[in-house]
Amino acid sequence: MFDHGQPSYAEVNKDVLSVMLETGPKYWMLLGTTMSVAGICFFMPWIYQLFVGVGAAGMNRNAVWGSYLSNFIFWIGLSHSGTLLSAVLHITNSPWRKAIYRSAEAMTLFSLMTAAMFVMVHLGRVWFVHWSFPIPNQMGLWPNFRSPLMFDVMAITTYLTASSIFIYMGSVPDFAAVRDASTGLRRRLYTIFSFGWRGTAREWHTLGWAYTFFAIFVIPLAVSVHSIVSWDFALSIVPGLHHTIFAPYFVCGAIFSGTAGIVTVMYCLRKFLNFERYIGQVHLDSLGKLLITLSLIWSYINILELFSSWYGGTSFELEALQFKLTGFYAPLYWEMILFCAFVPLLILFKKIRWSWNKMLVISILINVGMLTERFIIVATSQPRKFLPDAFGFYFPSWIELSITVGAFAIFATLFLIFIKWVPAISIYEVKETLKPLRRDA
Amino acid sequence: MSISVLDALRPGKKPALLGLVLVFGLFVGAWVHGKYFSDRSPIQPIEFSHMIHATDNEIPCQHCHIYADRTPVAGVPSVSKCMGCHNSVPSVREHPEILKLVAYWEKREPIPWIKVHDLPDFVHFTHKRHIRAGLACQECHGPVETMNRITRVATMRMPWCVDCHTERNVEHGRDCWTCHK
Amino acid sequence: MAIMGSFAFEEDFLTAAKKLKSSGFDKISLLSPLPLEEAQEILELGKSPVRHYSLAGAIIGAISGFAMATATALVFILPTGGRAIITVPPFLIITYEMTILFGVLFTLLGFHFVSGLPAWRDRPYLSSASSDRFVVVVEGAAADQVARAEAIIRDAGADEIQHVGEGQ
Amino acid sequence: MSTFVEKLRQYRKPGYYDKFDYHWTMTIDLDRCTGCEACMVACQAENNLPIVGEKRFAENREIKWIRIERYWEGEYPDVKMRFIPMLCQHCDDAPCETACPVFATYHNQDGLNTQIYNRCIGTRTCAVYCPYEVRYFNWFTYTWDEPLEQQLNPDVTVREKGVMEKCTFCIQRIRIAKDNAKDDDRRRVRDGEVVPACVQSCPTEALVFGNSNDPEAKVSKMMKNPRGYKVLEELNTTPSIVYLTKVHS
Amino acid sequence: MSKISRRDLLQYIGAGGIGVVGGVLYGESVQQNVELLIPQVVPPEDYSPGVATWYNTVCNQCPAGCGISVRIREGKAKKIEGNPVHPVSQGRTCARGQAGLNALYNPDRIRTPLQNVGQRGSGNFEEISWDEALTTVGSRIGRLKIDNEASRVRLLCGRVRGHLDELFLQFMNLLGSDHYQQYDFTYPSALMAANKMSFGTDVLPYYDIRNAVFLLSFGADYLGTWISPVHHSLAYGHLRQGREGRRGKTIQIEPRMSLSGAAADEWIAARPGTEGLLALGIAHALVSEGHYHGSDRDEWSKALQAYSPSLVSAETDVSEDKILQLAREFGTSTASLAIAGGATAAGTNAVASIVAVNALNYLAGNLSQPGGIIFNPDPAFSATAGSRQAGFQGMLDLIGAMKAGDVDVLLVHDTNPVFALPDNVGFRQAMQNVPLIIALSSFRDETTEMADLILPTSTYLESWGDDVPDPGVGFPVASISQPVVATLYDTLPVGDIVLSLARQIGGELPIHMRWGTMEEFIKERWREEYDQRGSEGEEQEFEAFWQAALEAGVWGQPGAVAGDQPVPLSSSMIASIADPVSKFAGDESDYPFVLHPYLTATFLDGRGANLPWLQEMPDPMTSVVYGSWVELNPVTADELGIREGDVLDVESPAGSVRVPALIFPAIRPGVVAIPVGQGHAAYGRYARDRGVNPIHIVATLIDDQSGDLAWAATRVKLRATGERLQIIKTDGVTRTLGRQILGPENDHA
Repeated sequence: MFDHGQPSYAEVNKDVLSVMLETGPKYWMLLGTTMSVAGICFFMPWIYQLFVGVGAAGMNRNAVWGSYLSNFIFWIGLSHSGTLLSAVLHITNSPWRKAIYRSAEAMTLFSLMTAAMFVMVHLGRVWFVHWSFPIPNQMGLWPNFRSPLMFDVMAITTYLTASSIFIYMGSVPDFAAVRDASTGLRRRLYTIFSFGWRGTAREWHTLGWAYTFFAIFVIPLAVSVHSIVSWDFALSIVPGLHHTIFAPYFVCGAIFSGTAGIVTVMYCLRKFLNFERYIGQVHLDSLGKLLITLSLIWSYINILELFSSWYGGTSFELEALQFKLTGFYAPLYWEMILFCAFVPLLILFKKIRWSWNKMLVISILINVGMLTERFIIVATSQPRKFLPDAFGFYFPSWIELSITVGAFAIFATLFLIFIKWVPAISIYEVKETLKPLRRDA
Repeated sequence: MSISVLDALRPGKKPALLGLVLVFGLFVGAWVHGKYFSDRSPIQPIEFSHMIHATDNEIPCQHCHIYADRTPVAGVPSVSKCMGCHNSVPSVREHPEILKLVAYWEKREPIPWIKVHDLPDFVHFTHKRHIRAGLACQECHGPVETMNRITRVATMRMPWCVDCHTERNVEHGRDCWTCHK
Repeated sequence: MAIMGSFAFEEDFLTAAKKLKSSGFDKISLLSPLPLEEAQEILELGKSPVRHYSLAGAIIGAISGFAMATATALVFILPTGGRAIITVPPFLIITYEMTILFGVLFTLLGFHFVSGLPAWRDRPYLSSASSDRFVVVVEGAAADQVARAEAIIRDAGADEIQHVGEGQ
Repeated sequence: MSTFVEKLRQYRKPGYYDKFDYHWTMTIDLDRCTGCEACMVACQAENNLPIVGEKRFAENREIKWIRIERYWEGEYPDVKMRFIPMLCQHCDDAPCETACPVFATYHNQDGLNTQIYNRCIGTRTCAVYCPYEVRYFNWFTYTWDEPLEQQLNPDVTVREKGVMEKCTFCIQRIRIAKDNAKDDDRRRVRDGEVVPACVQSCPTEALVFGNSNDPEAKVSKMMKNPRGYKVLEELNTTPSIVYLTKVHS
Repeated sequence: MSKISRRDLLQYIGAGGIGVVGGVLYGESVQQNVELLIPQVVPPEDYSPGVATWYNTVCNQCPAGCGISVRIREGKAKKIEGNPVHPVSQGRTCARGQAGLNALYNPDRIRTPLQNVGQRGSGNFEEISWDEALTTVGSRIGRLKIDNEASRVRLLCGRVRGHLDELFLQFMNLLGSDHYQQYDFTYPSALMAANKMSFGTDVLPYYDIRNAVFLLSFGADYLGTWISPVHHSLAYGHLRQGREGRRGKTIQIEPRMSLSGAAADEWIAARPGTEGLLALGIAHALVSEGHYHGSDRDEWSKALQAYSPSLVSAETDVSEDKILQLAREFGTSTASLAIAGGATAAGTNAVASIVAVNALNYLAGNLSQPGGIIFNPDPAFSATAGSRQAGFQGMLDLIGAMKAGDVDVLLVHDTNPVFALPDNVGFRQAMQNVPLIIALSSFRDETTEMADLILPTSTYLESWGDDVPDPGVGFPVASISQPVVATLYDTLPVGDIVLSLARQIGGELPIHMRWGTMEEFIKERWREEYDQRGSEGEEQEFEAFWQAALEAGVWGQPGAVAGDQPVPLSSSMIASIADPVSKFAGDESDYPFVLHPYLTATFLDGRGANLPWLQEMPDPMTSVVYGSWVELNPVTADELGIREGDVLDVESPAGSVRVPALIFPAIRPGVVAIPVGQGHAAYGRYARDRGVNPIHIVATLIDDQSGDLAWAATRVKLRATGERLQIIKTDGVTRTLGRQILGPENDHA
């Protein structure tokens, strides 16, 4: 399990906490960069858009949905491995989860937040967004719970709440560890964060049970969230979107991109926070295998989608299909097929599966592919619906592109902040994986 | 060293309390403003008193607001209308407010009354319907005849409209397109 | 009067715990840097009552979910898409989400109630307990029993023993 | 099983709107329509549609509540041009309505597909769900070159940026007609008493508007015409607009 | 914890205070700004706020003379609709008519009198007062009058009818100048000339499309631009679906499909310039196939023998069978009508062609028949307005005179020859020799820009006037136009300008033209008309009549039988038959394409280009907005390797324009079409520097019989410039892709 020999309990604390307690100038520079990128690429264009109107983006009469939504789906998707994976593995308690789940869940949380940002950016009058929440109001007006968007509102808020609780409860004992390793203000803060945790058998016991139940709740939730996101599209009658397969397609795609995302994050943790000791081959190996499985399922669903819409043979479906495969965005489509269906097959080779660098490249390619997939879904179907005379075309404006880039900066910023506030690896669960040291050892 | 949450929280107590006081203050301030400084009862260019006209002289509303039962807008009386009466009321001719009126009339200028009952552009409201439905002016405008300076008594906001429509169960009174345009 | 004994080794800690338990000390808490099945067995903690909270939450969530969707649809009746005012299929989705939301929230509640956290008052504790030390705390021991407890702990191989006045 | 199917069915209520006084309906006779586009300008004048300018047209962001769609048939020399006016179909089972999270669009008792501008938060879902693509989004806040704004119809509000808008069957005219009907104690407005701007202007009288709940109305008679059909009927949106096909002789 | 120290207390109070202030400020910030409630000083009697009132008047967007009613709210014009009682529009309007509001509220209207400073045509004007302006003009013209040089004063108008025309005429006569002319590009000179020859009438007849069963249109876009589109559209609707179970059929013969072509059951692209020949071919067939039974059958067959279908077919590129079929349907239909216009009436053979078409009508025996040609009585007044149409020849003469320096003062009103004449006739250059040019205009179009002095006219929605629709509707009709809104700016109705000029000039003018305003003048004239028409009565009666007329906006005598029907002499008709084949400028080898400039329903001859609503109205056939294009047949385009948006040099012997190509399925190969209307060099922000004007490159061929410009008789060549330009159109894909959008195929006749 450990590539570089087993550490002692104290060492575990030291290794993990050092990341939090010792901050070099490199970190500040990095944080500064990501923050300024987020500001310049995301928030400034957005503010501009707030003033002039959504027209700042490339959307038009026939293509009223654009890259903002595809980004939204992408980030929701990315959020999908963390909590889900962590929950599944917790219930099936597979040991290799323990080192990686904390940062995986953090990923969930932050990509969810980024996704939520995109909803805001997408809205025409974001200053009235509260109307879409079931808040009692004088007018006696409530949101329309028949609307797929309301499913979204409910699902995403629930998901955000659940996964933040999940990650928080998981780290309470580690907060205690931070508390004990620090002094002054930080100690006081972490005393509060850790609820005065002592680690008594009773506390462990209760936490264990609660945690398991969180896991049990989170799994169906995660599945429902992305199904619902898919329904935003599938419940419209737009040719090319109105497919029953969409929900599983999105869910699988989500986990797929999420898992790839985890690989990327693992790589970074390992490289920059020197967690080589805790994140090892075994994780890479398992994640790799998972990726292959998912990519195969993903390809299968893709084929199904093509086949069914071709077999339907209506002018609507066929035209949509034709445009997708041969139209302006065809190169993007085939790029997606390449990155998400074929590249992952390389993981079959142990040589590749066991090499961090190669896996990093592949994982990034997969996510590029998935981002494209989401873009294609938005850009190819919805501008070309039923009336040919009203066919249109969509190409994102520079504002959209810059906001897309900025989103990654936001994610990075959040993550950088996270590693300074929460132990990036679950200390106590790593300890669980260690052989307890004995007097005779 | 203590691991008590309470100990940890204690130093934060005062700032928190200060914060609470501040927030409370905000609400008080907003309320005070709404009560005393809002535009419910602005100073008008001429100190016109509905009290004198409607109560003391028992002039019915629609004698001046002639359009109320005929058109969507009640209409504010024209300057000529005011003069029409005041020419023949010598008693108050020298009253400073009346002199203002005369001044406007001689300049052939309209009186820039300040709007007290104002509805946003996207609302369709017609006085005619409400008057023909048998509503008294006072039901929305309050006891105008007792006001020396006109004051808005109702919020004139959507909940206010909807409530009234609901309790009088106006036909399709809760259909958005009854009032929104 | 409480006694704290800290152990470097899990096994010693457990033996100490067993002995104390068997010799009638029932107010003992076993502090460990990681969850220990054995410790929990010693204290005979069975199934945690947290699960009842979860269930209750889920049920309440389900009911309130459907209720909310229905009620809000009825307070201001606005038909859409030729569908009925109370359209069950979409409302079921709302129900589903609310079930989970409340389930999670109640579980959280349950955790706090059952574990007694957050702990407002200070309690006997060794900061090394969160790193690599296993600590046994015997509380509420009568003055005459203290020595016995201390003996048991020392015999088990505690390398450090403290007496702490309670409730400070 | 069958009972379960029954249960699912009853959530859709065909003819739900027949129990009310009005079901505003339009018929469009494609055999009369010459594609002259008088209706488009009439609508622009009546409903304060913005003058968006060349740039916006190039970006395909024009706002025309009613537009004429063109379809070529055949090739030279036997080439034919077919026009079809396309406006909000005020579907009884409108896909757009269910899509809106805030009830900015819903179906009112007159069988109208409403759009409440200042409730709209601009998710634009309705536009995606609408198969007729007759919903138009305000990408910007548009202004009028002075003194063109003096022409703006006071009965219709001017929409701000970020809201969806679409044909309302000239609700302001319907409102006035109902108002007059009330004044002389008529339960319903007379047939032909209210016509939307497009119908009013149509030089070939291709457009007919009326209350299809009134069997005597001209529109009800037109709907019975054997040439009648509904665009994209197969989508089961049950539009309120009946087209009469062009006759090929 | 127990007691609070003074310091703490102060802090708490401070926090609370800040909160309160903040709250108040917040309330201040969210409260909506104060609106004022402005009463009227003295309310007008018919004023009731929030309620619309309708006023009837006459549309001036094209010469059809539709009656319109304008919706007024709080003194502002909100909407234009057709006047329901007006026999021409019958409650309907076209897009142009609706856009009249854009003319009224146009941001680029001239708001005060303007004086040219600096070089002519530079567009530098400075504002001057009316007195100043009028005295300048008055004194100048007055001096000429005194020196008996008044004939050096010339007045050029657009299509002016009704008593305004009379006013102009009187003004010029009293001045002693007979140079009062009108120029309107859309004036159907050829049609008038041809009808004169065929029927001996000076008045346009009423083409009863409404009751026709078989309509054969030679190039006349009767639904878009020809003579009276709204009225024809109404008629068309009736022709199609107005009669139970009897659907009329229409055939359109033109090289490029127009709106009417799209509406037609059959669109026949005969070789350009041979439409008249085709008509004769059909006539020949009518006679030879025995569909014509008149006594003069033999004379006809003699006259037509040269035009046997076989020969004609070769010339016109229309199959012989088609010709025979057309003849059969035309001859056998109960009410068949043939009309000619558009390009057919714009070749060097225009009159001959129309005569041929008239012959068809004669042979079908539909003259003075329902569904045929119904002859109008002489209009109620201004019968001779048409005769003042200069036509192209007249304009050439005017240009000559200007070049020769015979013109001292040129008054231009409501016409734009600089735009609507070919470049190489040099109207613009000729204007440089005119010492004083005075424009009476509401907008600064190209011609107005050349003026030294601009007298701003009120729009037709702010002016008094009257009008006689031409053509009439078969019975005497006259419409009154009245101001529906108060004048927006410091402008005057053109009639009032003339009257005040008369006063300025003095002499006997003010004595004869004694009316203070146009209103007085109109009312007096109407009184005279009223008295003439027999009903001698005291004042009261007329006042009542006048009020009624004002409210209705129109007066007419539906009962009155159309005046004495001129029975066309077949001999004269036969005599007038001439070989109708158009000549083209430029020979085929270096100019392979025929240029087909066409009027659009949107801008007509360009007068609509300054109205934003029209600029934003997609062209009915191509959905293009803002700008010009040149239409090519797909085959031609492929041969030349031209794609949509390629910018082409369209070069004629007379000049060239640069315009992007548009692939248009319904245009004859070998023909390229450019819409007229865009390509303004001035005329306000919406029109300026947009697209091209094909009239400018039209070669100056003339149809001798009418003296009118043969604007469809120019050949061009195309050269790709390599540039590309996005053609802005609202259409996506214009094929149904097999989707059932246009309804199930069926044929309920």
